[in-house]
Amino acid sequence: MKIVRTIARILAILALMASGSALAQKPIKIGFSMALTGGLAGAGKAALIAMEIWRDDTNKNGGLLGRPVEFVYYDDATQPAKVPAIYTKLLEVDKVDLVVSSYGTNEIAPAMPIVMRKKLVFPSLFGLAVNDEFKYNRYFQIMPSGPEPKTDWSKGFFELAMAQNPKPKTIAIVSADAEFSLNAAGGARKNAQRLGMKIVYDKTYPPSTTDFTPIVRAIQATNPDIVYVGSYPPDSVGMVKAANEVGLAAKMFGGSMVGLQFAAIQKNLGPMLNGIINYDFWVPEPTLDFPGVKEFLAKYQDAAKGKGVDPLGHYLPPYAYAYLQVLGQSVQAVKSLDQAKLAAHMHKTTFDTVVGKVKFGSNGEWAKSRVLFVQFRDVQPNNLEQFAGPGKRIVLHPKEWKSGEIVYPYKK
Amino acid sequence: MSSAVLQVTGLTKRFGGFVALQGIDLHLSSGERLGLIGPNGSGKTTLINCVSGALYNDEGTIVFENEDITRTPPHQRARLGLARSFQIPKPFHSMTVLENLRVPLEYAAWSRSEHRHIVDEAMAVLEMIGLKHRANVNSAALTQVEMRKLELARALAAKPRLLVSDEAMAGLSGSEVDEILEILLALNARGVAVIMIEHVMRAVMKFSERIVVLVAGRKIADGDPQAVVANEEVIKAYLGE
Amino acid sequence: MLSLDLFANAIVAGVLLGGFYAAVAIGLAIAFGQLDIVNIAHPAFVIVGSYIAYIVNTHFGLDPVLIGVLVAPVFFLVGVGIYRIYYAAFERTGQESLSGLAFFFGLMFIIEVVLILVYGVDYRLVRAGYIGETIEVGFVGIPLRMLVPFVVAITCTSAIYLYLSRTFTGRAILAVAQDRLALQLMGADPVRIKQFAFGLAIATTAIAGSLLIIIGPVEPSVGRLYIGRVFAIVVLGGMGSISGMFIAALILGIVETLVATFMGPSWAPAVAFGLLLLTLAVRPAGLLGR
Amino acid sequence: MKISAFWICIAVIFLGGLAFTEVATNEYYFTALYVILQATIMAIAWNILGGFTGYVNFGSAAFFAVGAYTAIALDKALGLPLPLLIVAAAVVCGLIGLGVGYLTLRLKGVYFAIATLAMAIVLETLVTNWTYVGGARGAYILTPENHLWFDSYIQMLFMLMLVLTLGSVAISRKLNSSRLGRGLAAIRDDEVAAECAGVPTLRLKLISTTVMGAMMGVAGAPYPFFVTFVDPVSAFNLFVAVNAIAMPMIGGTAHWIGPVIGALLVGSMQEIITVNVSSELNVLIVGVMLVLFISLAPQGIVGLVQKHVLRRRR
Repeated sequence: MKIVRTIARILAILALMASGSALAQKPIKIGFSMALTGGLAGAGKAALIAMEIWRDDTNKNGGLLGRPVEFVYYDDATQPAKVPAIYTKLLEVDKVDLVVSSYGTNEIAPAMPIVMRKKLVFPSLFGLAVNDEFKYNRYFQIMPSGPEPKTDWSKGFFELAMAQNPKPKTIAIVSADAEFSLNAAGGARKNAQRLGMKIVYDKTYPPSTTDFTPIVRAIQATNPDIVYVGSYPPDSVGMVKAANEVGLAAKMFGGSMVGLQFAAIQKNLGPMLNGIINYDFWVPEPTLDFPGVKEFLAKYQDAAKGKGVDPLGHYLPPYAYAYLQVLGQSVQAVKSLDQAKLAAHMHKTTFDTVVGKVKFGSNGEWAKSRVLFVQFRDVQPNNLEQFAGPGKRIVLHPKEWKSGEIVYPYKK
Repeated sequence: MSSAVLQVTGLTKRFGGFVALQGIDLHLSSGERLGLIGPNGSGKTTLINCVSGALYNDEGTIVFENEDITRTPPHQRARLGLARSFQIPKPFHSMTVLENLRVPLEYAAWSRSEHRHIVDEAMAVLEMIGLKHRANVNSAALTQVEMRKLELARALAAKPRLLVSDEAMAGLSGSEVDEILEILLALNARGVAVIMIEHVMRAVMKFSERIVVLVAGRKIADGDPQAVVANEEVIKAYLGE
Repeated sequence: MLSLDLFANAIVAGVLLGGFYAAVAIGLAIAFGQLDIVNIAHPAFVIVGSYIAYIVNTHFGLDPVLIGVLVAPVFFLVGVGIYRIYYAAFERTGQESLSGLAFFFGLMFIIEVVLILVYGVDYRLVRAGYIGETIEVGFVGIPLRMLVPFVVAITCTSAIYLYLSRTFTGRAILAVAQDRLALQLMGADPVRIKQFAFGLAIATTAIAGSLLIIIGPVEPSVGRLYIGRVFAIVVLGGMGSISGMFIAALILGIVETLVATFMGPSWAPAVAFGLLLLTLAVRPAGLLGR
Repeated sequence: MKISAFWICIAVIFLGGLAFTEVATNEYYFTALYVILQATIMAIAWNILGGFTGYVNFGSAAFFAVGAYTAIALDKALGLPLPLLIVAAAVVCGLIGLGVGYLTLRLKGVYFAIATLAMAIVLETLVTNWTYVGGARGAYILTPENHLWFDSYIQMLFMLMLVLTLGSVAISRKLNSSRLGRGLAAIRDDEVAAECAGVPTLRLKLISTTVMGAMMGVAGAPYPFFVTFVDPVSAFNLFVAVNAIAMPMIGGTAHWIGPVIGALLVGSMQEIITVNVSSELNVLIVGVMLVLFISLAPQGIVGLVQKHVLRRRR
């Protein structure tokens, strides 16, 4: 009996494998590595939540090409060295159909050669100018830094500055000794030079810095009109506190401070934030109320509870959702997983996503920069909820999305 | 003064402002047995540290078998044939007793002798010292007296022309002291000169052909054991005034 | 560029920073300097202190420094427990140097990962009334965020200094480092003394941790940044010496701030550790070596 | 006879590796093995100083990173082929090792360990401020198209790493089981006594630190070609240093095979856990294993086996 049953089972499996319908039910596997531990885990975990929301949404609507979507992902522990192994495993062992990137430049770049060798489309999540080096025509960056990422990044900040009367003449640039902040500062330097500003202070500091007051004082001593900061979360906090304590007298203060987008840090810094003009990608201002984003954030905020990630999820999660939307919409449109067709489609199409309309340029960056510069306004102490609604982070730039006027100089 | 093994002239050693040794002269003939005594802190250990090279003296010269070794590093002195044992035994505790002897045989004695049968040579030394039955025991497992013996055995394995034995008997029982004494005498019988530093006066008197007394970094007596012990200055230094 | 007020401010900021460094380093000065226990996990305990300050502060709004003081006895017991393991596994068998080092190295990673598993890697902060306030004395500004840790650190250091030099147990701790035999003659059990002293060393990390989180945000791996610094301070200060440690901490703080102000902050760590390498190479006994 | 058995083993492993590149098409295995082999070389290198000679080096990551950055700089400046880059990295890191060796003149025990920690931070600051190799921004290395007769670049890297590992094992064994090895062990047990037994301690320590440094440089040199993006934070990763210490400690530090066993065991375990469970647990397990082994089995796996074999014989 046993043998008969076994044979029957094998036959059944074979039959299933042969039949087209069964093949159609085979899930589409999307593979990626993500920083779930280590330095970038906060962001990585939030991204993963957003991505899972997309997967569930998609599967609820019948999946892609009639097949359910499944994730295969591994933790890269924010260690670039782990990334190559993960992507080869995804492609060779797990045989995933599509890949997307981990979060952050340092985790994206190590995957590039492997993805390039297999000629896969590579939607990427928040890498700055990765493709400047690789020049890969199937790389698509969801971060809206623009066609020339390094300089486009801070262009808005400088356009804002130049619109003031009298025009600011001097600038201090300070940044953390790390990849993103240095690139951001480098772009700012170019922009400042192009506009003929005098750079009166231009230094970097190590990520291990404990006390920022000496740095802010040294900046203050050069008496700049503008202070442009490129920093990571812990130093952004230190910088804002130090600026407050020293009483930084610049007319504009901010730039590329990572961390000021996160609710927990916003809550802690409270009114110290007021007047700071910093980059952001999405804020709950009426001008940015794209279709679907509210619903998405509601789901995210629900899922994020108790997971130790950003409770509001304005900054990264919509984009983590959107880069999969781009991929999913492309698969549906070309009706296949043919990487060449997908790439061609992604190059020519304008996508409708929760972060608005997305159009990629030839190098895979957004065709037009949409780095927002927002100014903190009217922030109250120790209150997280205030950031959930509009009015606290006013969009000043770009003009299309503007939701209010600049306060200048930044400390009234 | 013809066949001097060791000739120390005007040796001075300071630690900061403290003068530990002041103009010490010391002569040792080939095959001689010398006792070096003195109260605690008189500079005995500093002197042999200078002789063996663990410390460098500030003034004076040290000549070993007609070679000036004043600035020679300790391992070179060991290779020339100057061996020492330590007051607190310092066995190579991760090695067996046998392996402990291989180190000096393979380094200190390497350039001066045939070295085809290291193990045989080591066993011969252990035989002489009475540790043969413990050859394959880890040296950390030895008893106190065995450690002292190993300390001597290791010095012996360096095939020295001069052995400096630093308080090899401290804290040992009477019969154990005799054992060590026998070993040293047997060694001396093979033509090795010995400087013995010791507080056990019975052993020093029995062993030494000549005694040198250090007090507060100075040599106050040098000569025949009986005469030295009778020396008033020595008695005063030892018994106080 | 080298204006007087900038210089004065840099010195003041350096002194404040140095005071905080002293609070972090004092426990190590006891453990490493006095007891020869190479507790490389010391900064990890400081981070645990920070997290406790964060948790209690968020839930009950207590002042972080107060939390640190309240939690210190618990840390003391933890320290006693760790010393017992350390003693049983390494010290008794006389292989403490290399294995003990690796033991604490492993312990450091365990602490860090457990914190990550429980609390994630987000930066944590505390709230206190004085954070963000500044006192102006002439042209010198003193942020309370730095001043409070400085004052606590001074209090802590002087208390321990007095304790070590004035009390019987304190002197026994000092003696343990130098002469075990004398200690036994005094009628004290060296193991118990060391156990107590190590508990004390760990207890200080509770307070140091609360100070750390007052100064800036903390996440589990921040502690690693302090390993080099605290060891530099203890070695520079001459191991056992508490006053030497304090001076070394001030020097490190001032050098870091001066370099950050006048040369560019990116060279600050190299200068600090260059200083340490130089000390080790030229005068291993430190400033006030024993 | 024993010698030939060892070399036959080496040859078999080498041929096995070659055969594997012919048979296996799954590139994941090569990537995973590369990581494990890299850790093995680091562990072997650390153990030459830490295990044989008794000086704890906390700055392993610095040697590794300097090796990687030497490769990056020379690749950028002269476009040298990889084997020459490896040689160059070995020379540079060997020289740094030599310098560290002179530190041992004055610094013993814990002081030495702290000095290596400080050295790592100084070197990291230097590299962070060295803009030619990208500074803190990091550097990209594009994988060359040419991969000899292998099917892919990673296969070539894997074979390269295998050869380097086997070489390291041979060197380590030579250092451990010869007259030289006994001299090193004597230094580890008691440096003063070793010197008095005629062991030229300084020279042996310099050999030890230089070989260690060169070997770590060798492990680091191909790394940029493996990850294609290197920045100081990832190159000077403390985890590299932890593994370099933990693996020999778990395997057993006294014998040359110890770090190899430790690295293969812990390395494969890490790879499996990373893929199947999570990286946090991975670090946690390394930490727990390190603490457990040190407290309960200080001689490592090799020690446990030796004890077991000895008991059986009796």
